[in-house]
Amino acid sequence: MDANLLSSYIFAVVVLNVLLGLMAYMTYLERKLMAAMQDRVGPNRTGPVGLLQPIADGIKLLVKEDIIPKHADRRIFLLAPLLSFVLAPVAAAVIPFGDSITVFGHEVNLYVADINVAALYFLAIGSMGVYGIILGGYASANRYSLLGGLRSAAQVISYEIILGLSLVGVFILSGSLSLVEIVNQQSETLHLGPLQLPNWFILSQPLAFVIFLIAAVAETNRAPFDLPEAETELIGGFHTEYSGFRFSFFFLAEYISMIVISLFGATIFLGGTDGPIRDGVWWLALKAFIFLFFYIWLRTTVPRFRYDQLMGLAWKVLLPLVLINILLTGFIRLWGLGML
Amino acid sequence: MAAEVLVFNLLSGIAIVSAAAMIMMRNPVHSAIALVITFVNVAAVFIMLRAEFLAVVQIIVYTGAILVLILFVLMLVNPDELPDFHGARPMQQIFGFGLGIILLAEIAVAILTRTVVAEPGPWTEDGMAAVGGNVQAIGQVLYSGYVLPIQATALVLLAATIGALFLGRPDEDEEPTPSRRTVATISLAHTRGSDQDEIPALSSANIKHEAGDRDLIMARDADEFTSTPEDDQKGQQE
Amino acid sequence: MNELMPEHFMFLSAALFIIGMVGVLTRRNVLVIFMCVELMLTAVNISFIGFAWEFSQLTGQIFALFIIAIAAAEAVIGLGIIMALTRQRDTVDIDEVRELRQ
Amino acid sequence: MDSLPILSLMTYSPLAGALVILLWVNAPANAARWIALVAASASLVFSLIMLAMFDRGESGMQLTESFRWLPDVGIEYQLGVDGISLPLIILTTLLVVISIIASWDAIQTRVREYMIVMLLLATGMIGVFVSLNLFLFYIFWEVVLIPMALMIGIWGSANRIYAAVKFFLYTLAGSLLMLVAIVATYQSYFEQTGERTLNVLQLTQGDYSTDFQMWVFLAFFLAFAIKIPLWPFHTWLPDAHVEAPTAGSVLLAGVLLKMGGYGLIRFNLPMFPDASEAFAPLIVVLSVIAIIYGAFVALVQTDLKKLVAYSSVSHMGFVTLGIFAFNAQGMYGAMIVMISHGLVTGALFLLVGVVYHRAHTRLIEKLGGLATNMPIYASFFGLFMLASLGLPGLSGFVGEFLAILAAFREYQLAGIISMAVVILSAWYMMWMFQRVVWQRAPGEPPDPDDPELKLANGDAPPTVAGGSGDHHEDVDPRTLTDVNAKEILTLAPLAALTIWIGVQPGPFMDLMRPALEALLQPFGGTGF
Amino acid sequence: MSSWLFLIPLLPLAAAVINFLFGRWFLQHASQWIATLAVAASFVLSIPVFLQIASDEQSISQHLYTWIPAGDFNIPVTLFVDQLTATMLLVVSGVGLLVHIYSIGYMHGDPGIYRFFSYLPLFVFSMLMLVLADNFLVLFVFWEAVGLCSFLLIGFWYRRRSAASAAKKAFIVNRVGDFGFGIGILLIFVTYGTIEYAGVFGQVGDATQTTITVIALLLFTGAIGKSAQLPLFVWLPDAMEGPTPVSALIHAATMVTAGIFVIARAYPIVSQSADAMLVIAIIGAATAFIAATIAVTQYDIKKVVAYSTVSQLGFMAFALGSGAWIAAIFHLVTHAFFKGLLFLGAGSVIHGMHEEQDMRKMGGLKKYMPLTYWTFLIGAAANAGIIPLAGFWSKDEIILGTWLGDQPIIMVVAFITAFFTSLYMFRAVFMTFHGEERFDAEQVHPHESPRVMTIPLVVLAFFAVTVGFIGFPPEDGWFHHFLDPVFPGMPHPDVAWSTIVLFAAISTVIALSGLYIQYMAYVKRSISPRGISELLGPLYKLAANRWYLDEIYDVLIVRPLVAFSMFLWRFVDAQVIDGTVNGVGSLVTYTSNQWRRAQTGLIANYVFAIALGAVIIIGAFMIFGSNLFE
Repeated sequence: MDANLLSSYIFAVVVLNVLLGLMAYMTYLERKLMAAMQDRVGPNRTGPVGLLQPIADGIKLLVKEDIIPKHADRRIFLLAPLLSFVLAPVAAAVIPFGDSITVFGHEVNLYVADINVAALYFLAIGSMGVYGIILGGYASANRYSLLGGLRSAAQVISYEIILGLSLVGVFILSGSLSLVEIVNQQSETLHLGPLQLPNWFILSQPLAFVIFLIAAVAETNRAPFDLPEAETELIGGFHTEYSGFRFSFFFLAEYISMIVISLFGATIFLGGTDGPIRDGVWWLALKAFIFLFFYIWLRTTVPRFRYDQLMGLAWKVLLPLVLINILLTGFIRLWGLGML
Repeated sequence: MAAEVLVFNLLSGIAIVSAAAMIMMRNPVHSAIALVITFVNVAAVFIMLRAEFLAVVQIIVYTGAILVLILFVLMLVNPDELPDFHGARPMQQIFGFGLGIILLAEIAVAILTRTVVAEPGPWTEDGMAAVGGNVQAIGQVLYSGYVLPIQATALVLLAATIGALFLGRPDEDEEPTPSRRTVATISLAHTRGSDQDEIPALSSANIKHEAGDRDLIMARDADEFTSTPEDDQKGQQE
Repeated sequence: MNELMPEHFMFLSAALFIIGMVGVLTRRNVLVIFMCVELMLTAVNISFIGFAWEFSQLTGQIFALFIIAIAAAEAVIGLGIIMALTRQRDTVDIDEVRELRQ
Repeated sequence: MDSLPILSLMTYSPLAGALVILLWVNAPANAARWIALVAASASLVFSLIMLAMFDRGESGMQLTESFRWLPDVGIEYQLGVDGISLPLIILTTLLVVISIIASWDAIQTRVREYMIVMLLLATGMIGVFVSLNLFLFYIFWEVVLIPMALMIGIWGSANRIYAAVKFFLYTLAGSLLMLVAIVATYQSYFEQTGERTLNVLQLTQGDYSTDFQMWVFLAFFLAFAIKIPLWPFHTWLPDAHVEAPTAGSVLLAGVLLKMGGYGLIRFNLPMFPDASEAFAPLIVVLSVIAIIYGAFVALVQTDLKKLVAYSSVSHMGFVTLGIFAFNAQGMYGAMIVMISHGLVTGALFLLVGVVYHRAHTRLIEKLGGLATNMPIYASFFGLFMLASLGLPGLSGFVGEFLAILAAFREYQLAGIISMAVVILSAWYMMWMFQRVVWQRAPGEPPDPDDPELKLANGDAPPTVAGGSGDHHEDVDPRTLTDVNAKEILTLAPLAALTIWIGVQPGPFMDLMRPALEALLQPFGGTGF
Repeated sequence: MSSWLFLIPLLPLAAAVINFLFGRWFLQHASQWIATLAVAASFVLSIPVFLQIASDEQSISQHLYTWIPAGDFNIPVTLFVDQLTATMLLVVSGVGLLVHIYSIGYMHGDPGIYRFFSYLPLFVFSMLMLVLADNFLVLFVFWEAVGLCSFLLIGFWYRRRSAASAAKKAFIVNRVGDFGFGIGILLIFVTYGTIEYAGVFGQVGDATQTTITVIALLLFTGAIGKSAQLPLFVWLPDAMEGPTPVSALIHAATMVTAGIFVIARAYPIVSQSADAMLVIAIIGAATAFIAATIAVTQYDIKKVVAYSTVSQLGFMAFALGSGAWIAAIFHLVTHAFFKGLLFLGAGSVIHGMHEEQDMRKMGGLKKYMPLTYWTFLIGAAANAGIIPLAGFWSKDEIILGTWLGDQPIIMVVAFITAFFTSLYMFRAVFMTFHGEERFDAEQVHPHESPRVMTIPLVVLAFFAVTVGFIGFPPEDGWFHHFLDPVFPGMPHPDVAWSTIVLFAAISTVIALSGLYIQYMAYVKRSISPRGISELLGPLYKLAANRWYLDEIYDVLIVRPLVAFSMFLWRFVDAQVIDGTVNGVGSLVTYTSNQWRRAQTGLIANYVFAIALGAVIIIGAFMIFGSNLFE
């Protein structure tokens, strides 16, 4: 076990815990912000401003009776939530939280792993996440959960493609898939006449950013795209039969993946840890928070898509746009390199 | 460096065991899951063989899309109703296994007694690193010598999508052959007011006859329950 | 046995291929057969990439890439057919589908 | 290379006619007939011009045309004509014109298609005789098949489909073998000289090993033997003839059979001399069998057309007999038999057609006493019947006698046996002539002053044998009208030619002499 | 002279063609005059030819054109006249002319008269060309042409079944003879390289003795067919179906003698081989005897005369066979006249009796047609060989010739046949003209024939009497010297005057005894022919039924051949050849049906098949293809 493997292992544990903590308070933050937006107070009983609410929820879920439906396929019923919950944080392994710092004499770089296909790794993990949903829906032997599971799977797959393609524009410009490289690329400044603009990809790839945003929201079954869990029609979608501790897995998995995809978006489009004064992980946190705020904001304002609209949007609107974007970026890049 | 071999053997062991499990499982969903495990392990093997890009693609395309589709169809066919016909006729099974073993023996012999003819090419490990990694290397090779195959693959994919569209749409006029029971077709992707008129209206007699052994749940498309503005006007005019 | 030998991936590929073949031969459920076919294709991919690794050439990998693309297309069509089949015949037992016989 | 591509004009004028009819979609029947006639007579006129331009003395190919088609594979569009093919071409063009006139009012259903098929057939046939390139030859060889099969299949009588299919498959099977042989020759010639060509003149130069020659000769021979038809392969001919319409039979007998003989002379002999000599005895035996077998079977036929068909099997036996005797008389004999058989059997089929058109039956026992009301018909019938049985002074005798003489010079026994056909042919022809043309029809009452009536014991005259008893069935010759002007127009030229060749075959032989001399060079040129 | 020689044959041909083409619509009866004039012209033209040949003994020839220029088989058509041809020219055109004149009367009123008068000159043309030919092939051509004309003329009344089948029979039997003749010609060409008389006769000796004999015999087979010798004479009696003038011209005077003419023409070849001559003699004698015996039993007047012709031809044949060449030709000439006379006489009797030919329905016609009676009697007497008449000289000389050619048996048979000849001749005369009238008077009114028919009878009768004297002193008459150059190298035996007188006496006695017997039988009724016939019993029945030859041929040849061809057609053609062809077809369909069962429809089976195939291929490759086992 050589040195940097150990250090990256430790750093991974650190990241995991940070994520879990953030995830917990993310629920609280969401309910607080939504309440604010809806001109109401939000949880304030537990703890000074309701700060202990997440812990309370957690304990509640743990204590609740854990029912397994009779006809359910027991093993898969248990496996499904685990699968989703495990996969969500794993995606964060590639996100660079900074370049490298030295701790106790060991030089520790602030990213779990910098693999050549980092972005694609992220997509891969995202696509594996689908299994959690499907198997959950299937295992609970309940029509509605099955339909919910299938619907959300279809949605995730469609938007995953859009997500992937939207990143292609960035890859063309950056020339590499590894996030570290992308962040470094974005650190130079761009002198447009008097204006000094950070060379973030949001500026050179605005359309890609918008599509990425939509796809990200849909990917995590959040806000306008949360049809599967839609109470009115499918009674909570695939996790209808789940209760207690297993339900929390699904619920938390959703929030972790939301955080992770915001981090990912920030690194790709908003320059990650790069900031006007001193680069650091706090810039990354700030940008991620912007994303998260956008999520919550969306949840309170935009009405739910109907399923066919949702799919239609993906295949008939976003896909062509993203392809055009790739085409344009390709031409620009070629023009830029003078090869045209 | 024994670790590498160890890991490899571990991965391939899991892969082989889960593959075997796949064909042994009674419930197709279980075998699908076994297959997922196999594919993940195979992806890991790819990484070990310095083919990161392909590993990821394997995960995204195979496990992420194809298997999911298979699970889709599996579920659409009312999984709990799948008749338990695990194995085919006994004769077939014996022949199948026998043939498998013979083929294995043959390939084993071939592997063990192979004589290497080709000489190693340029893309060694550091060769790839020099270019910037496996993805860049593949990109260079792919777009230098294989432009035509790419066009061809593009065409194949186009044809496949059109085919899927065509196959996916249930034929309006074709009367489903009366079989043991009528299947509820769940139309997942129909926009409002699509021209697909739903399953022929089931007359009461029809339902009685069909409903015989179990409760029949007919899922309708949204149109039937939600009346569109035009329908209302039409309703008023009649 | 401390070096990663080509025989390793070859045996892996062979094993998976044989299992896939046996699956196709013995199972009666169309979907399982379909999965076995996908398995066989992956087995082939393994050997391609293995040889690419052994002879450090990329053609193997490129080929595997194409195979995956085509496999995806094939899967789509296969499933489409199976969907149509089940809709019309309401069974996935391959033995019942005997129209080809006059 | 002449300025005027006379050969192509001649070959493709019928095709042009066919196209015109094809394009003029709803052409009235008569228009189709006239166009066909014009096209056919154009090709006849061209062939006569060709005859005029033909230089008697020169033995090689004349009026050649060549056009580079697929040069690197050796396939060129080459046409040429020499002493051997010239008479056959003129025979073809003449018979085509005659058959078109003959089917003027015989064919009433689907006249347009009929004329198109006829003209296609004409182009195919002329093409076969004119092409010098094996590839082109093979194309025309196959092109001929289709229209003829159609003609038999569509406008034929009772079980025409069987006949058409049988005809097609028989010839096709043979020609497939030939194709293999062509490729083999092409390949071996290429190996020898390194030059890729399918031109017959060059291929004949190649010296092929004897055992190679053996099987390639056999392959070619089989294809032509089926066409001739030689004895064991002849069973398609009677069926084809019985079912084919009149004009079809005329062309089938008049020209298609000659393609076999022409093929032997043009390809088998020059290209594979050793194999020819090796197989000669076998083929002579087969020809003798064909001659005798054909004659014997013709004896017991009840259907007129079948009788004439078997008689042509017998006559065509002389062709192979003459060819494989490898001497001058044999070649002359074979060529003249081919020409005279074309004329005579063509005419006989026309005559049978005339009767069939009026009496709607071809059964000999149903017919009788045609001479009473159809004197001109009877005299024509008599003339051609005599020519067919080889009466000296008519074309049949010249060819047959020369062929028998040639056979006698090489194989005495074959000569003697084939001479026996003189008796047999007289027998079956006379027997038919007596029952059909002379004797009273079965249904007819005897003449009052018939001495037979005054038999010693005064009993009624013996009713004529053969009558099927129910007299209303039989044909009452009194109702039959004599041949009209159109039919005479078809028969007269044939009669004139038959007599001319019979009385003075000289000019025809001079036409062929140089080509035949060149042909027989490798065989020692005996008999010149 | 040699420039217009071709006119002799051309004129009758022209007449024939004109009558045939324009006869039916324009010429009708006028056709008879065209024909007769044409034949008369050719007769007139042949007289100066005869005289010139007789005077300077040089043969004339005229080349017309080359017929078949087939390499070394080159056949020119040239007319060649020597003494033999000259005599034949005169005989053919002379008798032809008389028959034409006679036919004008006989055929009067027949609707097909134009056809008759186109076939008759056509026959004369062919016969003239036959005798004028200078090579065997041209001879063969007109040999068959003559056969054709006899076919057309026998079958003149084609509506009658018997006439049609008789014509067919005649032609086919002739063709059998031509078969032999054809092979003879082939053999000549093969052995001598040419078929012109001059060419062949010049080098006869070169070939081996057996080939010469074979050639001679083959030529004789032709003669057997044409001149109705033993096996093939069956067609002549049936040929009586044709009109009588036809029989007179063709079946008495000219065509049937063609066979004898050919043997005479081929003298150099035939004379070289003794055993060929022997065969000819034997067949000739046998024919003569058999025909004579049959003739005695016939009741149809034309049949009697027909068999008499066959018998006389037998005489000529065995004359040639035993070396009496000139005697045979002399008998040929005399026979042409008195046999023509007999036929025309019979014709006029039939004409008078309104187509009645059965002698049993005649009798006592002497007083109704005296002229016919006397001319018929002269003819009968000449045929029987009564002293002053032509028949006596030629027949007696033949019998003498056999004696000189040391053929004693033939001579005895000749004497017996001569006796039978006088028997049937005088039987015919007495039955028709003497005795009581055996016909019912109201229906049948016998009358003398018109002058146009009786004149030829008288002319012929005159010749029947006088022509004998051209060969008067037997063996060295004028005729013998005239024909000598035709038969070079023929031995001239000097015969003692006494033997000549002796033979003359014997034959006269025989002839007169025949006369006396028939006179007693039919006029005096003292001998009853019925008694004799019962006495002879089976022999008589044998002769009456024409020695059952027709039935024998039918059973031995015709029926088996027809059965054989039926077998060939039904079995070989239909079953064997077609059987195999259709067999192959059905075999293919059968096997393909079996293979169809391999398609089970179960996808599992197909997959299994694929897998199996893969395994096999890999195995095979590894075993054979790879370097595994080296």
